Amino acid sequence: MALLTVEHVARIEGHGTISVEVENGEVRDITMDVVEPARFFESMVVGRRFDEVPLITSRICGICSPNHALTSVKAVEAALGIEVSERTTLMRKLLVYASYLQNHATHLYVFAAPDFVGLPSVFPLAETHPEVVERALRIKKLGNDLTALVGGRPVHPVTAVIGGFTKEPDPWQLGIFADMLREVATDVAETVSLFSAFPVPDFSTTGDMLALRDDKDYAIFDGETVSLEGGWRRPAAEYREFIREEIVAHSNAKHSTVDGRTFMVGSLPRLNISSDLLTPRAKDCLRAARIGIASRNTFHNNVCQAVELVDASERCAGYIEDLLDMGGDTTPVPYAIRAGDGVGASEAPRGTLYHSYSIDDDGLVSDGDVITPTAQNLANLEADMRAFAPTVTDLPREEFLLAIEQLVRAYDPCLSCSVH
Amino acid sequence: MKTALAYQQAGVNPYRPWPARITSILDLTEKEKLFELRIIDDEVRGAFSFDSGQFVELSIFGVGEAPISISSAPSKQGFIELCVREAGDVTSALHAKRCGDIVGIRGPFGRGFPMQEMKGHDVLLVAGGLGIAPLKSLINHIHDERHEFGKVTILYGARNPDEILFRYQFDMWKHRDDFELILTVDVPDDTWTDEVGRVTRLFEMIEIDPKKTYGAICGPPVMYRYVIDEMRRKEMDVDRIYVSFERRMKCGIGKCGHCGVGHQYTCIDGPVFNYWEAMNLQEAI
Amino acid sequence: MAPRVVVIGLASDFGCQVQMTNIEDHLLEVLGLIDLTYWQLASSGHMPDEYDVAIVEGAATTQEHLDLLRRVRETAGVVIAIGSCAVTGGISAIANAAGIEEGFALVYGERGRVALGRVAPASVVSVIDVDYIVPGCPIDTDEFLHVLSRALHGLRDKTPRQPMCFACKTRENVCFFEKGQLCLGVVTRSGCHARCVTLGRPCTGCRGIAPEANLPAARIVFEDHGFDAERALSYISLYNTNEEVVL
Amino acid sequence: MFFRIMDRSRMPDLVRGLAAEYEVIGPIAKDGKFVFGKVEDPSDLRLDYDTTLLPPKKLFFPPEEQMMRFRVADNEVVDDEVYAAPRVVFGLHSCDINGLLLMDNVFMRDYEDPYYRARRESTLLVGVSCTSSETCFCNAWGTDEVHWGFDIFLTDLGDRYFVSVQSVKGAELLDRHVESREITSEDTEEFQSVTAAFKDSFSETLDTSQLPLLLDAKFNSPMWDELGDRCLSCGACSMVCPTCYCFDVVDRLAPDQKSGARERRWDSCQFGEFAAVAHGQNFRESRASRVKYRYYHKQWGYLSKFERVLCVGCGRCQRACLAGISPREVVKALETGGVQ
Ligand SMILES: Cc1cc2nc3c(=O)[nH]c(=O)nc-3n(C[C@H](O)[C@H](O)[C@H](O)COP(=O)(O)OP(=O)(O)OC[C@H]3O[C@@H](n4cnc5c(N)ncnc54)[C@H](O)[C@@H]3O)c2cc1C
Ligand code: SF4
Ligand code: SF4
Ligand code: SF4
Repeated sequence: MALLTVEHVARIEGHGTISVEVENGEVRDITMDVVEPARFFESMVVGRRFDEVPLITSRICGICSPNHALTSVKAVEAALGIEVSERTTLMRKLLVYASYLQNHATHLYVFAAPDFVGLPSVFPLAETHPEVVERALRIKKLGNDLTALVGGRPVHPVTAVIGGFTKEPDPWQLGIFADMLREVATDVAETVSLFSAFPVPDFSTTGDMLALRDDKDYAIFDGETVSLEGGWRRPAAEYREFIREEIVAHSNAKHSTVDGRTFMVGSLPRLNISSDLLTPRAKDCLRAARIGIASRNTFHNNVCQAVELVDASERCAGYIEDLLDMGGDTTPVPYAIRAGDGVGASEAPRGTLYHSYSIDDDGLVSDGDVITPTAQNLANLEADMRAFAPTVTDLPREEFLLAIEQLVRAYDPCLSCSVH
Repeated sequence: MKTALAYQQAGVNPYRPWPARITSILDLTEKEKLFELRIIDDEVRGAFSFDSGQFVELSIFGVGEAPISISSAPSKQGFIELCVREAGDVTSALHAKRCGDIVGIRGPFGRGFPMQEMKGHDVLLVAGGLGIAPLKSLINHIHDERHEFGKVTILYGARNPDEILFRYQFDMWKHRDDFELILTVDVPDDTWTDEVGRVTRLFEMIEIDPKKTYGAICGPPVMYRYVIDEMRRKEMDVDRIYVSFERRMKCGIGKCGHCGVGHQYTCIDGPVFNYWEAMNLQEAI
Repeated sequence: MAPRVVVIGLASDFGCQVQMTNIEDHLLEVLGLIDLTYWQLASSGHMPDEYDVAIVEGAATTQEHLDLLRRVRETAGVVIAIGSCAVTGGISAIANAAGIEEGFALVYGERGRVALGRVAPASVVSVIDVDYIVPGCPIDTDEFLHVLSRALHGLRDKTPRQPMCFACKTRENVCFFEKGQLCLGVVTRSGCHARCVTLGRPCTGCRGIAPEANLPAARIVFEDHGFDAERALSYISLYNTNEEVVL
Repeated sequence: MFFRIMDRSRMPDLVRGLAAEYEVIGPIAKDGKFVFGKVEDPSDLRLDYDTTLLPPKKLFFPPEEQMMRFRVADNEVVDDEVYAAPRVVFGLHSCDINGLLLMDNVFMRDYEDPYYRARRESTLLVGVSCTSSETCFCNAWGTDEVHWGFDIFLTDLGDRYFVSVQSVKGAELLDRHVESREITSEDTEEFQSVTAAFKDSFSETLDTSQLPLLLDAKFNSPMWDELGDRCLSCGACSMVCPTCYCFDVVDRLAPDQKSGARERRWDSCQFGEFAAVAHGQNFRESRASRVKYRYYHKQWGYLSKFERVLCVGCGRCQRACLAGISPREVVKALETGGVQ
């Protein structure tokens, strides 16, 4: 029996190792070992003041920090019974969706694209295809700059606090960004064309798909959890009832199931569940991409991310217009400290994110729980690897492993998130 | 006080360094090198004149600036010499340069030694370690105009023989009778035939006429008090003793505030101070 | 020859590495100066045996990390620690206060062979000597570029050592203490251009305690404004659990 | 100098008139306090301000500024020009005008500072009278009055302003943009009584007569250690001071490392490395020696050169210092020998 491994899989966030057991040319078992060391965030927040929670949990992930910060803000607000203004909610949506531009552009161009052109990294691509790399940097920079404008900096937002924002961007600056978001339309549309042109294996995922759905808006920041195959819809606050987390021996990240099945979260499930709510241009791009919704092909997650880039650029411009028109205030609302439990959920670039906290009378946290998108995906990812591997066993060893790595990267896993 | 003519013309930016080419580099010790520089612009070079004891701001763009005393004599035209110890960013960057490379200089700045006043008198020069750098200019100046001065005594101490700067020159001078030169080191080696011990010990060996003698001191901060005590013991007048100070500097022209010593600024009021003035400067000695 | 650079991530949220990719405007120029031989986040390939500069993010939380750090120190001419985790232990080190075993039990229960070889989170700076630091959570891209540039030219580390109120003043903010809020600017290492306080949020101390901070004097300031030492220390511990802070 | 009377209601005309020709900068509100900022509309101008967070020095000597751009390869300066837009700073109090005059001594005398000079020369100053506050003690130094250094100075007489005009430009501007009339003896009398009332309004008068001497005599007083123990070494005092001018210089390379800029930024003698030199020597290692130096330099060092104390009694440092250290306290402690 031979053991093939890919240690520290590259171009993903965090440290993970793929192990494949092969016997007589047959794949016996295949696992994704998350060796990323645990940092024990759930224990870190215990005993800390409620308003330190967003500061701490933002550090679960430097890539989707706006989601972690704001999801924990929402959970704490739920626990304390704080209602924020409509304007604050809209600013929060803008902050989160702006970070998608940055996130998806990085994943698509820096992490995923080298696979499709057979390069080890994006750096040589800068020489062979400078226009592609420049396009990537443009989208990414716009996302970063907008995240920074709203949140104060691209990573770990400063201004988004419990109850509102400590500072709002100047209207004229917002206006400039609305224009820039419109100008990026070609770049994002070309991204969809580029990724839908890459051939992907014909493969169907093994599990269910989950995402938030909000009937009024494409679900980024609000909504209820919907199961595509299960056909159910439940308040996100009940996540601990429908998601079962389990410790597995080979991984520092726990594995999750719903209704006894593994499941996928992320762009593909989101589009499968809410494509009717996409912006007009995003809908056009999705149609042109010809991936067929609902698609069950995990590899299409890349294309879906590209479609979300189109949606994000158009929708953020709309959010900005609304902000400029609506008036209102984002100054943190006053609140009193009281005991309570609260859950917050949002759609992070990689899928649904849940945070929940219990707060005592003194405002100290007594219990905390976080389930990240990648933690939800891991069991499904392994199941997919097991299903996919036999279809590529005839490839030479290097190519075989690369094919498996590509599948892993299609999930855009964030392992440091998954362990936290 | 001498300044390059260029600064007296209105509209010249006193922070702007002039490109200067390194025309020769001499390794003195492991940590010290002697650089000879030539200002490239003819007009500026022609206008550049200085007093012994003045300094320039040496500039290496991308690294920064450092004040460095001019070691050559004012009588040497067209070139200046800087004796530089590798001590940090700028000085190390300079040490990495080669002959022909271009650096920048601004200056000369500060008040040097009162040469006019010293002429016609005896001179006692006391240097410790790198303190020889500014005094070297004075020594060379006196050498060039030897007949203008009376008895010249030079006491120079370093930690060990390897740290004695300009030894090639001093070894020759030891045999001259128009200079009394005594070298000493704290820690001798097998080859060392000169004195051993602190520079203050050398005072036992010299005779001076206190009424006729000007003193000049430059060395590490701890040295001044002890040397001055010896000079006072020899009954020299406090206002005939001159000391040269080192302080942190960012501009060299009395603006950045770093070189404050008591109520004065080292860059424009010094670096050479009369000891009587220095006595009245808090924190000076 | 361009210096060979490796980028190593220990336990962290990758935020500082993300900030490194956020140099969009200059990324290609910077890459032209160095030979980036290993950056797991951005490229496939293995960590080479030889390199000149190691940029290390994250805190050491396993025995493997400790061994790696010692190897890095032996190999690299220059080590740059980036981010709070690497410089002070940062948020990662809070787990220490909570107790590593307790944390483990809370998160994983009794089961699993996970997180084997774990050690108490330690900053890179506390494990090996480093030549340069870029504090902050996350690092500031401009500061990172500046430090990298200094490192490439062999200039000495010039991270500011004084607390940051002066920078807050130059941005014309009204002091949080006047508004009744606790701000750690009085003891926190400057160099961030007072970003957070200028954005309306009190300083949380992410850059670590300023070497020149006067902690006993700060205690008086805290107490005079109604925050007892315990409260202040608890706030300071957000990013400084591993540092000994005596007010 | 000549004098005119301008009706209070004419103020917006004057501001708008100035704005037609210049960028107008004046005290505007920020977060419940005031700063010197661009005046977009006469109604932004808050002439009722007490003091601003930063003094007007920021307009002439900014917290960070590029001195020159350079090329590394041949160590050449490629650009050291200063662009200074014509502007008016409107509404300066006498302490701040005096502060600028003290800065002028440093930046506009020997080795003129081209950056400061360019901005100074492109700027007109319009002063306005003020009322005393808890933290001001300009009366201690005589900086509650200003006799030169402005273009126009407005003294508030309630329904009208007593306008002192000093420069030709000031006269022209006044003439062009606003209706004013000759002064009468009544106006002058009222001006005198308003000024006298202002002088009387200060809650105390500091005795500053022996300062330089006391600073030397008490150089080793334990009062400095007490202050040193309290000082946070934060440098806030120096930043907000209209007369602190120390700076640090750094070279910053562009990302390609081929060119760069030499920049200067405000520095403070309260920082530990301010007086450190190579080989580990630091001439002011202790906090006490640094706190002491700030006062020693202001009230003796500068005085020895320019016959003025380097403080205008604006009280900004007292407001900014979380440790509550202030010149007033120091002066009193020097008089009495102890820190409260
Ligand atoms: C008037 C005058 C004349 C001089 N003449 C000479 C001369 O002829 N020859 C000569 O070799 N030198 C001379 N010097 C000294 C010389 O200026 C310094 O050695 C030089 O400025 C060091 O600059 P640098 O950039 O090389 O070092 P820097 O990088 O500035 O550092 C020098 C050392 O000082 C310490 N240091 C500097 N800044 C700090 C800080 N912020 N915090 C902590 N430590 C710090 C560091 O430990 C470092 O080792 C003179 C100085 C003066 C004032
Ligand atoms: S304590 Fe905070 S708000 Fe106050 S001056 Fe210092 S940094 Fe600014
Ligand atoms: S503001 Fe106060 S605490 Fe800060 S440096 Fe100045 S005197 Fe010290
Ligand atoms: S020392 Fe204080 S009171 Fe005096 S001018 Fe400066 S800030 Fe104002």
